[in-house]
Amino acid sequence: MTFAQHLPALQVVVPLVTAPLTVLLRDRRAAYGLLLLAAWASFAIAIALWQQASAAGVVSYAIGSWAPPWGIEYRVDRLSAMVLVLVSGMAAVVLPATRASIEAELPREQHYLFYTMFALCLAGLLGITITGDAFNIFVFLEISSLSTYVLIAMGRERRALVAAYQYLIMGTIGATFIVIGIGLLYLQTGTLNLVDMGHRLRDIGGHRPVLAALAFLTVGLSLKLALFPLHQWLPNAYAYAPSVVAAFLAATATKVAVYALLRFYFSVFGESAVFNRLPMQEVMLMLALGGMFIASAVACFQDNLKRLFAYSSVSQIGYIVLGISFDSVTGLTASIIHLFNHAFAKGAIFLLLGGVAATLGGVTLDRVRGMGRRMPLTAFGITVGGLSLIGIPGTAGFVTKWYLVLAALQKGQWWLAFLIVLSSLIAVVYVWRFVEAAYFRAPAGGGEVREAPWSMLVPAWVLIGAVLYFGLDTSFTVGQGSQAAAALLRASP
Amino acid sequence: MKHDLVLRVVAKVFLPFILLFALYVQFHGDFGPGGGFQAGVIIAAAIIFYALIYGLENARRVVPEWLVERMMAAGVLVYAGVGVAGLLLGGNYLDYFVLDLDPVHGQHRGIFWVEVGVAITVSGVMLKIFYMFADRGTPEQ
Amino acid sequence: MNVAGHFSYAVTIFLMVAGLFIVIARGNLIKKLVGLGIFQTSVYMLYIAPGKLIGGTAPIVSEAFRVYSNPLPHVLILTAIVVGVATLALGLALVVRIRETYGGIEEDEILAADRQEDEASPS
Amino acid sequence: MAVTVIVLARSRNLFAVVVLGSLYSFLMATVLVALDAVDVAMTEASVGAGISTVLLLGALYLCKSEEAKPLHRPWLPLVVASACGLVLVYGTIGLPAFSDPAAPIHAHVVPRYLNDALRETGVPNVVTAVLASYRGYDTLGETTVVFTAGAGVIALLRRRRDRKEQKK
Repeated sequence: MTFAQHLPALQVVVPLVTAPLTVLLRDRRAAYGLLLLAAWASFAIAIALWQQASAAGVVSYAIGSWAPPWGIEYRVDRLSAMVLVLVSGMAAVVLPATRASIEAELPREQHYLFYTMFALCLAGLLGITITGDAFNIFVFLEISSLSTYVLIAMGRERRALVAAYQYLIMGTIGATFIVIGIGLLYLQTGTLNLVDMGHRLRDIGGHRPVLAALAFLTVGLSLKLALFPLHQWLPNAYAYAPSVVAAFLAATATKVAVYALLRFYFSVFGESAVFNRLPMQEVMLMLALGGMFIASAVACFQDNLKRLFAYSSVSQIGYIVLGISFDSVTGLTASIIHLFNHAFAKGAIFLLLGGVAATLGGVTLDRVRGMGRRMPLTAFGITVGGLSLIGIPGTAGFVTKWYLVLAALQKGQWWLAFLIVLSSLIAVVYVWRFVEAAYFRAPAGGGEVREAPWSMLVPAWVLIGAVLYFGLDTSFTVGQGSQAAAALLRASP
Repeated sequence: MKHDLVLRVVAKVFLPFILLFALYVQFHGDFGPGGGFQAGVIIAAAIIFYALIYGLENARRVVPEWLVERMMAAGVLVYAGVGVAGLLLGGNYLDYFVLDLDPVHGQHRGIFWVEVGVAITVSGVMLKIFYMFADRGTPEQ
Repeated sequence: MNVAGHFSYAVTIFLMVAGLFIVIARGNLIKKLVGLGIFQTSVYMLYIAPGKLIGGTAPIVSEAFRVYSNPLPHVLILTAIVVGVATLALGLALVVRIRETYGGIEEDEILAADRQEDEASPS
Repeated sequence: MAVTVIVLARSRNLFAVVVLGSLYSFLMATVLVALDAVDVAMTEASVGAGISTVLLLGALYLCKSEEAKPLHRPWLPLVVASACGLVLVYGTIGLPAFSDPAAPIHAHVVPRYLNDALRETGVPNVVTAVLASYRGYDTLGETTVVFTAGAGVIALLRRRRDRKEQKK
């Protein structure tokens, strides 16, 4: 047994063990250092796993040495390896920024608990991604959700509490729906291992309980990934949570839910069951379009920038679901790339907004007037992120839009391609509102230059750099994304 | 309630039995119903019972807050530690077979420590939550 | 398709509908949490009832018995119960905090308070 | 049990709701014993009727115990909830009937647990064996969930006292 073989277990266990250690230490500096170490370690592990998975196709690890389906299996394939890299990478990048931001926003004795929760949230998200067992998904989903509720409730305003409560109710309903779905599947197949379940379902075919399970899982996961119209929890949660939390969640939490949806659709139910027996394609298409247009339109009327970009998140999730609904390699590729592109852009934007909140005292459009002059780097960063949300050539967002349009054209749906472009125009409106306020209005106070803290600026610009880099050099994201998409469709019965 | 003699005496008599029962549930979990989680809840319930009758301050003296918080973390660490021990001894994560020369004994040992970990965390958390809520109820001195 | 054979599912469904109804319809935050608890409990029945075999006993192996009920759902539901109580504890903690900052635990009151705040300070 | 739930849904006195909830948990535990799930029943009784009730009462003590308003517009929620119920009805019609030994859950994974657990783990209570060994990782997750809740409650409720004092 070599060290490299145990990486799948360590991937989750490292952040998971960090959490109780931070509670034992009860010291914010030690907790911070430990968590930073753990995050970078899990990032390194994720990269190593990704290499293993690209070499071997699938890495399987039997926890407790019980062979699946009796024991719990950890299973890393191309797609899950990519999501692991994304989640742990975002944690590793965002964490350096937390220190300054948390010290500004939270009372002192809560700091170490913040890091505990962050570690748990990270462990939960990684656990959902890596596991090959249906019930294990639920357990880790709950770890990540419970810690998320607490992280959101730690926000400074009292509305953070209400936002967290609403999320708790919605999230628990969603999780219970997922359990019901898993239960129905279990009653049908007698197994909890996802791959095994997929095999046995193929023999059973599109039985009624299977379809009901599909419905429950779809609704439950849609609640978690904030698919329109089940997104009500998201804007408040992002707007009132501490800024770094918003950055981390926007970049990872919904993405992991999308991953779980993909996993269930293509690895368990199989493409044919999802898309041929039920009008899922049409339903998802309508919901995606609804999200893209309505949420974008709502975003245009927000004055609070955090809320504005939170609604924009809902519409961006619409694009991701749209890609899934095409049920083609190109469409799925677009979705998978967009997981990354959107994570980079939104993570950067929320981090920078956190910096804005720390220096200017608020993130309403009034406050950021003249920001272009006072905080040039911050304002420019948000603008680039916004351009990527629109999908301007040269940014990562463009790549996604390109593949989405391509997928639409492949199916001969000209009107859909037109709608995708049209919805981007709405994004122009809300991004322009920020640009106008930041660059074309006189500053409210004095005109002196006062940038956001460096510890927030640097991580954000790393992400902005990623946005620009992947906008120009598409070989990595598109290459990996299309391989993962092809593998998903191939594997699905 | 604090000054009711009958209650205080009855509680004194009962408490050891409740705790004993918790231990029974904990260690008999292999053969009958029960296990770490249930035992943890019973332990916590016993101390909550004590707190209700003898007052929160007395309960705090017996089981101080810092201990409770440490217990929460320690339980998870014990559990995860069993897993890591499996790793170090050459098995997979949470592999109990390698914990002893005889694999079945190893399993037994693994299950035992894991259940201990669960009981510690659960009783710690339940007590902590109770303390927290009770704290809120008492007006500031 | 015999009706008696599906009685346990009917119970599950009834509990689920009732629980979900309480969660959505009631404005009181604590009541919502109780409803959520019932909603989660409905799942227990869904898992455990099909695991029962008539004539079987609890899955504790001994010489005297041959037929046992299915242990796996029991394990899963143990986990689910724990998750449920964890959620409840966290939810109640949030409610207590909300009560302290808003002075009420009715959904409408809180939303109204937020709206007033918005109008008072147009920012 | 059904009656309890209906009364519970209609009652506006939160104290009654909590007591009914506790009663409901006991009934549930009884049903679970009848279904041979002794471990689960024990947990449900101690958690549902014990810990949850204590927590709810604690929270009630801190808040007021009357629900202010009657039902408002109950039709939409009723429709949503019933729709979910209907989907489940639709789904369960195809499921195996109660106590059908040929159902997939009895045939696929479980026989190994029942036949080999004693030999492989030395633990006669199969529930414990599966919980702690075969699916031990789930239980680690479960313990972590409990830990998360504990730490979360600390984070939410601690040391606000000094802030409150400042206000007063």
